[in-house]
Amino acid sequence: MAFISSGYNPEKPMENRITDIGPRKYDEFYPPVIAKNKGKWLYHEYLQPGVLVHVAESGDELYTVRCGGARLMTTTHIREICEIADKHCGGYFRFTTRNNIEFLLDSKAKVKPLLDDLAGRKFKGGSFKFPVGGTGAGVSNIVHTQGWIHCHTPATDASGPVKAVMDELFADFQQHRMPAHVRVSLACCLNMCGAVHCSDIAILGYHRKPPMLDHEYLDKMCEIPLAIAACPTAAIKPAKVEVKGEKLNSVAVNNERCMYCGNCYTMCPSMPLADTEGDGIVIMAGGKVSNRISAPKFSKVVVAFIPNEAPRWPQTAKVIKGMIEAYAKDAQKYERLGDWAERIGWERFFEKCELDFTHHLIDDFRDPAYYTWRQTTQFKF
Amino acid sequence: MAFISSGYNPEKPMENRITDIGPRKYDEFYPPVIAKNKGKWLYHEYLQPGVLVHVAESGDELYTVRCGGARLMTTTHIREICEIADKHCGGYFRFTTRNNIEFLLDSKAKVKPLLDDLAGRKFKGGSFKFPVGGTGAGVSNIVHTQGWIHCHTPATDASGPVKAVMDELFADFQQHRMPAHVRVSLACCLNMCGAVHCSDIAILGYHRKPPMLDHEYLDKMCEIPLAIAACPTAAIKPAKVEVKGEKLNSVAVNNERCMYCGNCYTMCPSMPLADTEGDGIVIMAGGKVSNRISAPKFSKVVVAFIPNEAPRWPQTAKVIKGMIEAYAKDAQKYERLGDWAERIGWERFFEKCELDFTHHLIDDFRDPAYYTWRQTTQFKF
Amino acid sequence: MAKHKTPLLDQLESGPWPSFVSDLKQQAEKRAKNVEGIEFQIPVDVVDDLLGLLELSFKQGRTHWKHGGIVGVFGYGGGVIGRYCDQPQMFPGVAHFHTMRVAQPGGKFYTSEYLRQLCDIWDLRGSGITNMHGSTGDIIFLGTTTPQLEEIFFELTHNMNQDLGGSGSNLRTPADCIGQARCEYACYDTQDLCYDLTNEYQDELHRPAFPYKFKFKFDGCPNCCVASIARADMSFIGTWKDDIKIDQKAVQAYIGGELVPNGGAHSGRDWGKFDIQKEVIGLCPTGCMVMDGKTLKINNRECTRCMHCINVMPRALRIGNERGLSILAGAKAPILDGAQMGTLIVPFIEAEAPYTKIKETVIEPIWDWWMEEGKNRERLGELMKRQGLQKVIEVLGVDPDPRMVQEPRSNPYIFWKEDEVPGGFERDINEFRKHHLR
Amino acid sequence: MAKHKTPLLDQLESGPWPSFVSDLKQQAEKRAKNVEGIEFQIPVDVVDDLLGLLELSFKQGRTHWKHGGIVGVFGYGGGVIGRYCDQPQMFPGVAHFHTMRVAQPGGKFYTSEYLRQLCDIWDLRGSGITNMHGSTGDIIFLGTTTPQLEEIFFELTHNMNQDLGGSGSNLRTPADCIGQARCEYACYDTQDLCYDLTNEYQDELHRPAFPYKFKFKFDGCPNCCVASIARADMSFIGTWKDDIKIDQKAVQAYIGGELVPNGGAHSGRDWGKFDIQKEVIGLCPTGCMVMDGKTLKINNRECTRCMHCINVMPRALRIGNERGLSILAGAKAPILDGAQMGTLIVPFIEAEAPYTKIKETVIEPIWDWWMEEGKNRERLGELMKRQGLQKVIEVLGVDPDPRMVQEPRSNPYIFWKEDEVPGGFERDINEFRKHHLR
Ligand code: SRM
Ligand code: SRM
Ligand code: SRM
Ligand code: SRM
Ligand code: SF4
Ligand code: SF4
Ligand code: SF4
Ligand code: SF4
Ligand code: SF4
Ligand code: SF4
Ligand code: SF4
Ligand code: SF4
Repeated sequence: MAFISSGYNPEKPMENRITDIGPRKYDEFYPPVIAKNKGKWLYHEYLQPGVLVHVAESGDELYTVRCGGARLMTTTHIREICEIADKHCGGYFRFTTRNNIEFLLDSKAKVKPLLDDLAGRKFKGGSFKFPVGGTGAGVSNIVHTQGWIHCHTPATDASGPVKAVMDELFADFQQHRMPAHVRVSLACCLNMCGAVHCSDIAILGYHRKPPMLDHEYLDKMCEIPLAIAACPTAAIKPAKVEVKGEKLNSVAVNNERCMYCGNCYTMCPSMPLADTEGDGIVIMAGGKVSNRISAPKFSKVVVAFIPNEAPRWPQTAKVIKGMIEAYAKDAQKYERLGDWAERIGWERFFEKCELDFTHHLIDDFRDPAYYTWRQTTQFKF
Repeated sequence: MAFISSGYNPEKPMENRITDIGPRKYDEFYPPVIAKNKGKWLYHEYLQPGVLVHVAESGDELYTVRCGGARLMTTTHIREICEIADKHCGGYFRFTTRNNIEFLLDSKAKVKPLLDDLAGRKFKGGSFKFPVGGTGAGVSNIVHTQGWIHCHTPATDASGPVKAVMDELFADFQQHRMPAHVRVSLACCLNMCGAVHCSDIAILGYHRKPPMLDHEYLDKMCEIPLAIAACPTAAIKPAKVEVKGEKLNSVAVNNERCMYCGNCYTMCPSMPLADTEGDGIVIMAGGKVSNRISAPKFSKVVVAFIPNEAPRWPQTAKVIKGMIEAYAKDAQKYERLGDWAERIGWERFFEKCELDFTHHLIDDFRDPAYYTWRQTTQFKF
Repeated sequence: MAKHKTPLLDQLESGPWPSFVSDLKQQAEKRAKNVEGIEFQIPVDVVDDLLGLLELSFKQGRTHWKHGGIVGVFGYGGGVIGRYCDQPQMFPGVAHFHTMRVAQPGGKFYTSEYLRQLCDIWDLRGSGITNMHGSTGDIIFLGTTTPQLEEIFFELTHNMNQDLGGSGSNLRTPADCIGQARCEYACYDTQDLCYDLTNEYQDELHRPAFPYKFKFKFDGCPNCCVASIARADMSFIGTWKDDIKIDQKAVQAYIGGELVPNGGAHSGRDWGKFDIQKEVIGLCPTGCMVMDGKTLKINNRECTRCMHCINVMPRALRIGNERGLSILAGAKAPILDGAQMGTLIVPFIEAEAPYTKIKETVIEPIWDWWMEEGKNRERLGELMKRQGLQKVIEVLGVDPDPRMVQEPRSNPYIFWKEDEVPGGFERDINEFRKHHLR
Repeated sequence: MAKHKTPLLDQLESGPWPSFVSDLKQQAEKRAKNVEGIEFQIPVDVVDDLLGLLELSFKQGRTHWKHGGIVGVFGYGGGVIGRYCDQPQMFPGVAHFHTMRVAQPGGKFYTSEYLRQLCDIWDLRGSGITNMHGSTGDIIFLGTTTPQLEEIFFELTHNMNQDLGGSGSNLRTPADCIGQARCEYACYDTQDLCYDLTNEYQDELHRPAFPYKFKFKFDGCPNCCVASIARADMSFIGTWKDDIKIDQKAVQAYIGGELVPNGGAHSGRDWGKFDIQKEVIGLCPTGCMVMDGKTLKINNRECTRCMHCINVMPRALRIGNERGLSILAGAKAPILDGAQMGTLIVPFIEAEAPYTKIKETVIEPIWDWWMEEGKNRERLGELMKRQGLQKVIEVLGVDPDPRMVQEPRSNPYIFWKEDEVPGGFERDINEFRKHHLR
């Protein structure tokens, strides 16, 4: 493999350098029908799950075909998308904020051929490459983070559980039978790279063991004061330890105060947390982002822990499926999952979703915990 | 004046001593109709504001005539109540949890003579002794605390503002024209001796100046560590001071951190806060206690400060009257003041009550302050 | 002639509302005249001087009372609040002006006979000024001198079978709503439970053994007429488990207008014809009511017993039969950390005398915990905040119940105990490093 | 033949949802075959080794990535996340596996031409694996070696007129909803404002000068399709000031069933006939709508623009004409102190290019304050919590507005500035003692 230069000269990094040009301008990529009608759309409708039409003041119509997919995708896959776009819609497409692919068509006649084409495309293993859906009152794609594919702090994988859960929810990706949008998200650690904290259902990777201390290397590899300062619960103190007869500067962790956030590990690689049995998944529910009817709200912890059951995380998938079915059965039209839980009361939520209420679900983090306690005689037996 | 002994012998305090006998038993004081029908009441109705009838399963009826009054009362006044009770209802009466007097009658025929009798009784100064009212959807008596009559920490008087405000609200003490109960309370300092923090309208005495330091006496009169520990904001530190050439142990107060709670003064008399211009009244609104329809809730600060305008606190009375009128005009039937404010939005509350919204009304006390900020795009212009 | 000029206070004599100034003045006059020839045991001009002192406060906008000294009756740690004036030369009548808290009877029911006896004692030995009642609920004797304290206590206990109430780091005088004595909504006998616990815990009431004050309040139903949920360390609030009883004929009578809604509480204004849909069904917080033709139906399993429908139609709807109470804990005033509302710690418990289960499985375990763990001047609610609701559940020995929370936690900062996590917390870093090189 | 056995991952190939494993495998195969004869600049088996490494993680339930080292392109403080594997001997293809964040175009609109160019660069110089897109919004190039970073950057900038996105204590790559490009609800041009600010603040985006990361997100309306309110330090959310436009004929068409509610979003189930009362008027959070005969009336002054009615009847109701946006600040993920939602700091501001007012009266004053007062790794929301909303108001130089709070404070712990209180804080204790003896 020979090194191919881009033209960059490491000796003179500033030579010819172009910086601060930002992204490409949005309108370079607008299909003509959008360029023409931007800001002048009148209304939209769903032709079927996954297929939208937007009608402009001019009478122009824009057809959108939305396909699900793993956001982790290879150039092979991207090239296939490009090929489809070239074939059906002049090369124009986009991605949604939930990592779905949208093909943008300027006439209704182009919809069916595209749908047929998409339906036929499958991976070797058998899964669909471009399942159409993800619109309206259904379950859209799971937004997620890196997991074991790229990050150093995850307590679970991302792409794996997402695939497993989406297989379980697949029918509802292609249907409009939910009372409202159902938005599922995954973050592989407490850093929560996403709006996981405000999702109808959130899958969260969580450690359950305090960091190990690699005393022998700690002082060499880490800035001890930074590690200490990183801890939100002040669980870390400087400590002198003896390893192999040598006195070393290191730290001590008060396990009782640790809530396994991994903040110390982010600062100091000699404090790893990952553990086969310790790590796993927390399920949260009832959050939302839109301001529709009710204000946005945070998701609540509804299952304190499910072990990492690779490769298919069956308990995680089952719990989520169970919640969604209970919701679909019981909620009112337009009612988001969290609004439903609040209307029926969380005591009923646990009953209807057949979930256990454990002490872990009671807030005990700092003062505001108190606001989550029941301070009325209004409750249901 | 000769000392009259009760029989108590200070030399032998334990001789003959009776202790731990508790209050008199409730049923010693039940009128016969209550003793007979206790636990078997069927329903009640208002004959007119201030007059209730309760009907028992047995068919027996109990008539209650409720009168307002200052809870600060002399034996002269109490003896007059006793005299009325003897005359009209066999000597039976009670006090309500809001310090109203209730005469308990066992037949309807006795109501009118009692009402007539009460109407005629006035103090020399002209005020009613026994105004009938305080029931139903009206304004009941103001529960209050000691004020300048007895306490060492008040920032305002109690009986004075209460008299002034009740004069203003008097018509509604005798009417049922409110959308729901209106409960006004007063506490003369932050200790809030009462359920002032959960009242439809609360009048709260508030200091606005940090304590003065009586350095010369401080160490002699106070336990300095206790005073320091008493401060919720850690504004007090030990300090050495020089007074008249003498070095003394004392304290220093960080005025910026002080929120004038007077906790230090409670511990240490050499740290008085009271100040003619500093002290005054905070008005709070929208709290409730009952679990009816909505859960109980805290009152919110709606006017940050009104000076102590003795003897009639005209601004305080006016602000309260204004809120009550706005509420009466705009709220729905059964809607408590706080529920009204929440339904229309606090931005509208200030508008309708013609009150200024100042920076003082924004919560900045500790972390939970953040939960009071607006975290949705839902607001009204 | 009044001893002091009170031009400011005089302005509080006008206006319709009963004037405490007029009342104080009539008392001052009565003492001065002393028609009955009472041998007042404290200065005859105590009321005059109180008026004078108050006038000064009105003028200056500041109180003239100093901190209480430690005064009281022998063997009790509460019941008396010492009080001294900071201008004793100007107002010698109130130089000493202690209050005594006299434990009020349940429901604040009185006979004229009893109250006159109290007045007799108080006219002789005190100022004759009272609060009927203090905010906690006591009868407050307002203003006497130190030597009179034991005398009054002796007379109260010997002649009136009457004890003092609480103050200090004690159980405070419990208080109740009128409840079953007159109210059709009462789910248990508030007066009896209040009386029983008051007597059971006399020692705790009189002798400070707690970290701080502790209050019991008893509400017969969720209407909370004694405001227990907002101001008692332990609130006992009546409720029921089974179905609201419905008299369908009476429902129709409300609809038809023969019966007035809410007993006539809204009589002062024309709110229009009663509309059961809008006024009852539509306001039910759980939406668990419907009109099915002419029949009102309640899905009782979904009802949260908020009382609204019953309040509006007391002749048609009645509380259920399987009655008891909910216990909430930790309410308090704002100092130090902001006000707290009571938190539901026992959703339902029976309330039958002798109330053993309430005492032994709730009150006493909570007190033991608080006495063990509570810091000086830390209210129960503050301890709960500090140690968490989990701890309360542990103390009560019950299972965690979603009824105790309004919602589950939204932060996922879950603490695990070492024995809950397979393999525990201790691990061999070198073993780990075999799989994860540095 | 695959380089590593992946029996666990293989189980993720079945099932209907697109399998990333299958995709990775096809990529591994393609690289191995290399039909096009590309001179791969990083190991040809990078994808195989990623699969192998991932299989190991699946087996052990633990990640095998170490901390990122400090790698990047010259002069930029962000855009690259360094990553090294902790088993480089076993998986040399991913020993170095850095990601690059490529600034995505507004609305994530693409042409095949552009994206193929990106693929060409990435096949040559990286793993050919991407995230489309990262959670913040970037195009993520997943996995390359250090020497390739500058090469890729050079090609992007020179050949594609394309820059990197943000990481580190910088402005992060701003992101927007599709907005006016396709959406009838958009109240301003999200793509234009996003693009304008991204370019205006390139320096802030590439060179760390902030205490911590900072995110802009742009939602065209309160539906919040880019979730700005939950995850942007500054969220720009479209709104309007005047009246919702009503087409009464279309209202009737919805009522009559000629038009389907919510564009057909609920088509998968029989929800019964559309009931405007129940589905729209009854769900309006402010209760500001009524049917007056055949006319739908909205009391627009009371409307909080929640979008519900418009969402349900897009052909009958349209956003108002006096448009602009609300700015909320401080949203963030839970670490350290619990998640924060954005707080309304500017109820309404115009959104017309060149957006000077937004920049000069909101963004820049807030940044100045945060850069002055923010601690290391303190997000804007945390600073707001620490210094209070009052401080934000001061920084913005606006009047306090009840719209900025959900409710006024319930604790009365009001701090006063010395100059707000007549007479100030300093007083003479001896003067006081003349009136109040010790
Ligand atoms: C394409 C996309 C914007 C983009 O820039 O990519 C988009 C597009 C539309 N959204 Fe959205 N929303 C998109 C993400 C979101 C998100 C963000 C998210 O899910 O992370 C939200 C907030 C969700 C939340 O609250 O948790 C969101 C909340 C809404 C709502 C409010 C729904 C509610 O009941 O609360 C509407 C209104 C509606 O559905 O009638 C809405 C309506 C719409 C409409 C109908 C707007 C229009 O007239 O075109 C678009 C088609 C909806 C559909 O998917 O059925 N869009 N929408 C996003 C598609 C994501 C996907 O692939 O599934
Ligand atoms: C006499 C008293 C109990 C006592 O033991 O002394 C009492 C008695 C009754 N209350 Fe009460 N309440 C009494 C204080 C309270 C309080 C406490 C307070 O005000 O400090 C509350 C809580 C107030 C709050 O939420 O802030 C209270 C909230 C209620 C409610 C719920 C009202 C609501 O709309 O939230 C009802 C139901 C109703 O009014 O229909 C109620 C209903 C009643 C009924 C109708 C019960 C009955 O069937 O007898 C009684 C007559 C009501 C009336 O006054 O019109 N009572 N009631 C108290 C009279 C106080 C007074 O003199 O004004
Ligand atoms: C007399 C009374 C006010 C009244 O005018 O009615 C009263 C008076 C005092 N209260 Fe109180 N409290 C009284 C009921 C209350 C209540 C209401 C209640 O019990 O329902 C509360 C709020 C509920 C609560 O307990 O939280 C109350 C909360 C306080 C506090 C704040 C306690 C806290 O934890 O936040 C203090 C401060 C303290 O304990 O140092 C306090 C302290 C005081 C002191 C002892 C002042 C002090 O710091 O030394 C006052 C003595 C005044 C005096 O000279 O008589 N008082 N106090 C009430 C007792 C009368 C009675 O026994 O019936
Ligand atoms: C790549 C990405 C996840 C993904 O798979 O998409 C990501 C990955 C990382 N995030 Fe993130 N964050 C990513 C979007 C987010 C978001 C979502 C957003 O921007 O909308 C959040 C939540 C919103 C927020 O900013 O609060 C987010 C909140 C965090 C946090 C917590 C910050 C906080 O203030 O609470 C950290 C911790 C840190 O900064 O040390 C963090 C840290 C990290 C680090 C750098 C891990 C670390 O501690 O060093 C991750 C590098 C992983 C890797 O190897 O690639 N990441 N991170 C996302 C960026 C891609 C992109 O540019 O498009
Ligand atoms: S959520 Fe945590 S583990 Fe996952 S990508 Fe973000 S920082 Fe990494
Ligand atoms: S994991 Fe978090 S809580 Fe535990 S020691 Fe590390 S920084 Fe502290
Ligand atoms: S509220 Fe304050 S000033 Fe008033 S009686 Fe209670 S402790 Fe005294
Ligand atoms: S008044 Fe309160 S806040 Fe101020 S110094 Fe005293 S105890 Fe501290
Ligand atoms: S609390 Fe309930 S039971 Fe007690 S008086 Fe009030 S309404 Fe009656
Ligand atoms: S008590 Fe309240 S919750 Fe129960 S049915 Fe009546 S109104 Fe509804
Ligand atoms: S946020 Fe509003 S404007 Fe933007 S895409 Fe969603 S619905 Fe349309
Ligand atoms: S936008 Fe929301 S608040 Fe406004 S009228 Fe429509 S439903 Fe009501």
